[in-house]
Amino acid sequence: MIDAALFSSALGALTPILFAALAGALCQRAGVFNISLEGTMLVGAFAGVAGSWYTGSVWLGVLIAVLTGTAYSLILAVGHVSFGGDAIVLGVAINLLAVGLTSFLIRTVFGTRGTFSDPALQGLDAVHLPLVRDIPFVGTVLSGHSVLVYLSWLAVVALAVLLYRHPWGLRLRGIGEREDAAASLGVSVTRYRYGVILAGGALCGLAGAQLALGNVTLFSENMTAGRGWIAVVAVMLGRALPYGVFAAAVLFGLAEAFGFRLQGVGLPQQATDAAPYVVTLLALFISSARIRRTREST
Amino acid sequence: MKTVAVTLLAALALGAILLAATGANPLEAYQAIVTGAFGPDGFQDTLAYAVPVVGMATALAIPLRAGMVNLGGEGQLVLGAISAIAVGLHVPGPLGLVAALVAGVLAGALYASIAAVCETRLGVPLLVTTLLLSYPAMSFAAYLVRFPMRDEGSSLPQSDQLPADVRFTELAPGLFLIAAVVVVYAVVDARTPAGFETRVTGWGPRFAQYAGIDRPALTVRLLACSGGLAGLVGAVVALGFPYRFIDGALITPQYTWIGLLAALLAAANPLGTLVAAVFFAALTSGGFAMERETQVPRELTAVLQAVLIIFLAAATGLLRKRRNPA
Amino acid sequence: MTQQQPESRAVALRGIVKRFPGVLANDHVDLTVAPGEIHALMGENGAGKSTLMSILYGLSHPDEGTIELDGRSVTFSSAAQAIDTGVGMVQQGFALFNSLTVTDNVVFGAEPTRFGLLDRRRSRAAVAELIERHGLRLRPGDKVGDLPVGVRQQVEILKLLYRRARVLILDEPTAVLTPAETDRLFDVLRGLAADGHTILFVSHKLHEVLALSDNVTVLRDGRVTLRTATADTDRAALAAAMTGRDVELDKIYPTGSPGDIVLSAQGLTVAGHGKPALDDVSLEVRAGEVVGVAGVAGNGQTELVAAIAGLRALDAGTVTVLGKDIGRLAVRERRAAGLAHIPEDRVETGSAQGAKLGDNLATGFQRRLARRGWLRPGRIRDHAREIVEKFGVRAANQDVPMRTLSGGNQQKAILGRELTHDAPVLLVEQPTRGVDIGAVVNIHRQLIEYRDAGHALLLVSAELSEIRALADRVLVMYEGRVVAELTKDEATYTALGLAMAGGAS
Amino acid sequence: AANSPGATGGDGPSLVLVTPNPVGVNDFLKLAVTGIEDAASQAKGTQKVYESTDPASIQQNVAAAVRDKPDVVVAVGFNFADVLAQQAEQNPEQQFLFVDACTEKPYPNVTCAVFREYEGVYLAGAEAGLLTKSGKVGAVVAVDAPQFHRYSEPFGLGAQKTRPGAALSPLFIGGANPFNDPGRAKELTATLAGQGVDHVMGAASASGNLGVFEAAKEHGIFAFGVDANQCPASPGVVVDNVIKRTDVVITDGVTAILDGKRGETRSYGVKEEGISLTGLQPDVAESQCVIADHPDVLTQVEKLRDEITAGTITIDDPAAA
Ligand SMILES: Nc1ncnc2c1ncn2[C@@H]1O[C@H](COP(=O)(O)OP(=O)(O)OP(=O)(O)O)[C@@H](O)[C@H]1O
Ligand SMILES: Nc1ncnc2c1ncn2[C@@H]1O[C@H](COP(=O)(O)OP(=O)(O)OP(=O)(O)O)[C@@H](O)[C@H]1O
Ligand SMILES: [Mg+2]
Ligand SMILES: [Mg+2]
Repeated sequence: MIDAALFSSALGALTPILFAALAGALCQRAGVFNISLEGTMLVGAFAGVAGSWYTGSVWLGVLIAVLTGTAYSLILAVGHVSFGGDAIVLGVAINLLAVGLTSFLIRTVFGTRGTFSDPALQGLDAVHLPLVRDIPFVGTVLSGHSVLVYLSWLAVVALAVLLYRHPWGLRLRGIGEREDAAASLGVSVTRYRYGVILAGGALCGLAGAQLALGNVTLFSENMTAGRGWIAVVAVMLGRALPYGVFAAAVLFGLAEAFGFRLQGVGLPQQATDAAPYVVTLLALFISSARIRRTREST
Repeated sequence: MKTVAVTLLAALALGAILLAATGANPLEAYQAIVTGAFGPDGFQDTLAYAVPVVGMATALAIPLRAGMVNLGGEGQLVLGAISAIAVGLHVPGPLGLVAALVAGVLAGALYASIAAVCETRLGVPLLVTTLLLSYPAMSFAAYLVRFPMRDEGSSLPQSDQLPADVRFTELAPGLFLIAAVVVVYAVVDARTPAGFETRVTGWGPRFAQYAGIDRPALTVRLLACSGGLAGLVGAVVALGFPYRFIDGALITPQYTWIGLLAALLAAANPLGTLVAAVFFAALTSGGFAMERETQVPRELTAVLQAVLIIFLAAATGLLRKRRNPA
Repeated sequence: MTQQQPESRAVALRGIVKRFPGVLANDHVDLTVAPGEIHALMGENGAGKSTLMSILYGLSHPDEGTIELDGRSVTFSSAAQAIDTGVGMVQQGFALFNSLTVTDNVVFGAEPTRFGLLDRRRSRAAVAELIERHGLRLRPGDKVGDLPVGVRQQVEILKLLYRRARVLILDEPTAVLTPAETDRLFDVLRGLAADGHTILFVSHKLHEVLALSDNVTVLRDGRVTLRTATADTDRAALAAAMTGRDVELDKIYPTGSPGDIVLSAQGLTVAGHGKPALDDVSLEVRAGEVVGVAGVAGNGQTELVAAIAGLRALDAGTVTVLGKDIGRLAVRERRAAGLAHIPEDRVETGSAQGAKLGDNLATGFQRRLARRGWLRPGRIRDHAREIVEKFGVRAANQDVPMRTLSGGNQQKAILGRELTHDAPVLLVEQPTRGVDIGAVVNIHRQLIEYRDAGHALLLVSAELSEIRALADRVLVMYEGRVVAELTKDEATYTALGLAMAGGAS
Repeated sequence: AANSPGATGGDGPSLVLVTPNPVGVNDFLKLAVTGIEDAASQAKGTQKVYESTDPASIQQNVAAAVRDKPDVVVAVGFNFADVLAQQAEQNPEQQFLFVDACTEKPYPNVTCAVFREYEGVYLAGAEAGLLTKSGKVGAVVAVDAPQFHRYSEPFGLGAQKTRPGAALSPLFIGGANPFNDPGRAKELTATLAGQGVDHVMGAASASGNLGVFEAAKEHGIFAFGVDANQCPASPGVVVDNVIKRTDVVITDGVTAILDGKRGETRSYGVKEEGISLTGLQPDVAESQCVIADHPDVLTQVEKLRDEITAGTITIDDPAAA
């Protein structure tokens, strides 16, 4: 029931969620509640597939996914930061727009409906880590993922360094807490918020690229299937802390992969569907109880 | 008002360009939306959408007025519906109708209260608990209608049909119920101390605490009202045609999210929420009509709607910025 | 930097006009300040001082007029540009990040880096050095949110010092400092001025202005009413220029005639970081009596009031009002039992900045204003109008958001609202912080009238003159304990100062 | 709505097709659109397609279709049972063709066309039974619901028929978007592969099945497709497909209604060739299906098909259980 394959498949499957959750965490720290992750990821997935298909290079596909995700997130940046529109409203609308837009484009760009896939479409290859691959268990778990999987782990560390070691991180945490105070010290709230939203767009582009070129090699209407929302939940569970978000995404991915296996022993699919959320809730209760206790003891 | 009009025009212009680019006639398409939403045939459809959308918008506006976001409307809605059906199938006669509605309200209210208690007792933010609790509720209802409560005659994940006397055969009763709730909300909000205290909490948590408002109690009360209303909406929809619970029927039309959009755009103001919700309902039924009447592909309707909402959000943001310069 | 021609001007504002809806906040204001000069800006609440300073700091833009720095004309479109040009400002009220440390707050926006990353050691050293040099009561690693309000103000000043601004704007920086701390700050400022820094100092306090500044400009209703060398003026002249009339300064009210005990607190203890914030504090306040609480900011005064008001849980002790034990009750029940409260933080605790003035004034009265359970907008308006008129709150109308009122007028509104409760016990914290002298006189008179009507007042103030003017009896707090109790006659500046330093027997 | 202006002579009969979901990815609905187009052009009439997204829009689209008063309203999918019953009763003049399900009560103006897809799945299972090495077969199905057990249980039965003792492991996709989640479909298939399953029935919808095929390819196992020929999507991996000739059924049904044969229930299975396997089609050689390389297997499966046609083998409908 629990073996290396379980962890390995969970790690691959949770990568899009992790990228998106990092995007959400980054925005959260700067005081932007970003729920447009789902839609931006979908647009990124489409751009990745289109890019890979037309250039014939999966790397250019990934690059195009990143650029498109960044460009798409401009809607939130302009609407929320410049115009002051409500981030939740914009986020929901951006998600709706992504579904409509990609379904529409799949017709006009690929001349097909619903799903585009082709054996000639270049996807991301698995990378076999030298040395690591030969370690029993660990090798199976850690080796053999796409480059983007490893990149997502690097992104976790990079985010932690940015937030806690880089001046930008200090500033955007400050902006998230009190934008007027940051502004009075000459830190441009607008510029930093644009920055995090656009960087979040790039991360969502990577999420989409991994989903459509790494996990599978195709684009399908609405293929994100709620992963962006799970990312939003992971941001909450991880309290927008880089390692917290990583842990939340891993917890979620494992709960889901484990749920699939539980189906095999006769649990109804509806129960295994709910499992990751219930596990997340329990984790939240436990962690907030612990935080309370440590707070009370000081 | 001028800003809103200008941005609406901009959105329509952008939509027209999109429509024209795909070879459709923008004027015809827009006309189809308007007649589809408000024409003699379409108005009925608009009302049918408006009942759940207005209901959910109001449900989510209630806690939003105090600055609390309930992201779990879907779970509360679905639980309300399935409870109403469960009761309606077993309690006959007009009593069954009332019992079903009450069951819907209670189920939604209790479920939402759990999230409230999680915040007040355990300190887990409402935003998180409401959203997370929503999924198990939906899975639970899906399980019920696939197995224990399944309609034996059908292969669909749906419950049995309600007996003939436990049904809303017309739109009117549901419409009146929801309209009554909206009126009650508006009156309570503007004219009662409880409504005032809710608004005070929305202005600032510290100020509310200082002024002696019992936030934990208020949280539970508001969430119970919010969930109860969401449950009522579920019950009303389930009691209407086709008089049964169909898995996904309350989720795919996005009543909850569209309702949340309306409530947020209107800053939970009762009248504003109503107007925004009706507008979105009209846009939905008009969109379907446009698809039927013209050559416009359905994806484009979705694009058009989303663009409109984005512009609207930006416009209201600008409006609010102007009104309260920081 | 110190060699300027005598006629050179570090700062020259010319013909500044700033309009807000319904208000002409600055009306053709001219202001010139020489390098190395300490220039005081005075005026009543709403006279336009903060507006003028935020224009100089680039936070807002004048409708007319020009700004010159060192003889060169400049236009700032943001504070960032102002900072780059060497203009720094401590704003009225706080602009701090509570979850960050003192160090992070200070270096924010101008962080020392090493290989592109934050150089924490250097930040900390720089901040520690500044703290040391200016003798502030701060530790670089403390979280600002854990600091008492008075100490937080020091962080604001530190931010400015760290930025090495050549032109320093301080908008009421001493409002929360004790006399000793104020003196220390003045030493710092004089030192900076001697270095050639230009200092613009906004204050309502006549003695501070007279003690510190080289020149004074007085604003009234957005216009300059007096521009003079400090040496050529006196308290009465300044007060007259500010208010447009003669005011009676420094009135010390005679003691009242205390009746029965109304508020009694016994053995109050509240945990803090390390040592308790409140340590076994007991006090009694009688009807018709003002009990003053003096102390250096951060010695438990804030916690004392919060614990009585119910905003902070008690770890031990009892609180009774009119014989009723309220120590474990919710805020609402305490208020119902007879408490009213004017908090020191008027921005977030005492008011809702985004809400209408009228609604702010109605808060707390919503149940009393209701008739048979129904609230009527008309009654809310009448209630608000009464307070606005009685307490002279200046606002365009009662539908404007609270935040558009000047600080002093916000304070008047809050005071009016809480006095209108007519509660037997009034907790008052810093009632005249940031309030102009005309208003101070009024507020003091109103508090004394309230006392003489038989109410019990517990007054916390960082302003010793205020304590001396109002309090019938003074308690001095030090490190969470009451270390001295003085009668009105005993409470001289010397005696208070000694006790506040923990030196009382 | 995706309505090409139909065939020429606009004076022929008018047809409206109402779908329960966007046609988009759904091969089954795409075939339905082909069917209505064929039917219109055969009868020299016109056609329109109304796509719905949810129960509320289903109801409104059927009502709108009835308001148009076409000669036949065609509805595809179980979701229409309640609406068609209601509309048929209120509009006795309107003719309906109900594909893939039937109203509970019969109506003289509702003609039903239902499928026995489990017969095809059984045959696919038989192929799997003949080809499996491990003796373990699996199914990846969109949702855990009786209707969809038609794609899992008969697959196991078919496999056991040709390979006694074969075991079936069904897994269900679920989640927020069960009919369109190739990522999850792929993970589930990989999970099955990890358990030693070497033949997987993919009933994860058209796009979901692409995930099934990718996993199968990566793990060197085989898969079966549904609704249309999915072999070209992943040659060498897809063994065969259970095809559901919605197009044929719709042209058939429309013709029957126009000819006056109304109100009956027509059932399409292997015998009627409404359900079949790609491998049993004449053009199997060009299908790119793995089964084309196993003529021996096809011979045995053809025998089984003949037995089903003759009625000597009957398969129970899992959804009716
Ligand atoms: N240098 C660092 N590198 C990585 N993680 C860090 C670092 N500093 C802090 N953290 C993580 O962040 C947590 C909280 O840090 P911090 O107090 O700065 O966050 P915050 O902005 O106050 O957020 P919150 O209080 O909302 O959790 C720490 O307990 C630690 O897990
Ligand atoms: N953003 C704003 N919108 C509208 N009116 C404003 C705004 N800011 C200030 N005002 C008004 O401009 C006038 C000047 O305000 P300002 O804050 O400059 O006064 P001040 O002299 O600093 O008063 P105080 O001593 O109370 O701080 C006041 O009448 C105030 O109400
Ligand atoms: Mg000011
Ligand atoms: Mg923290």
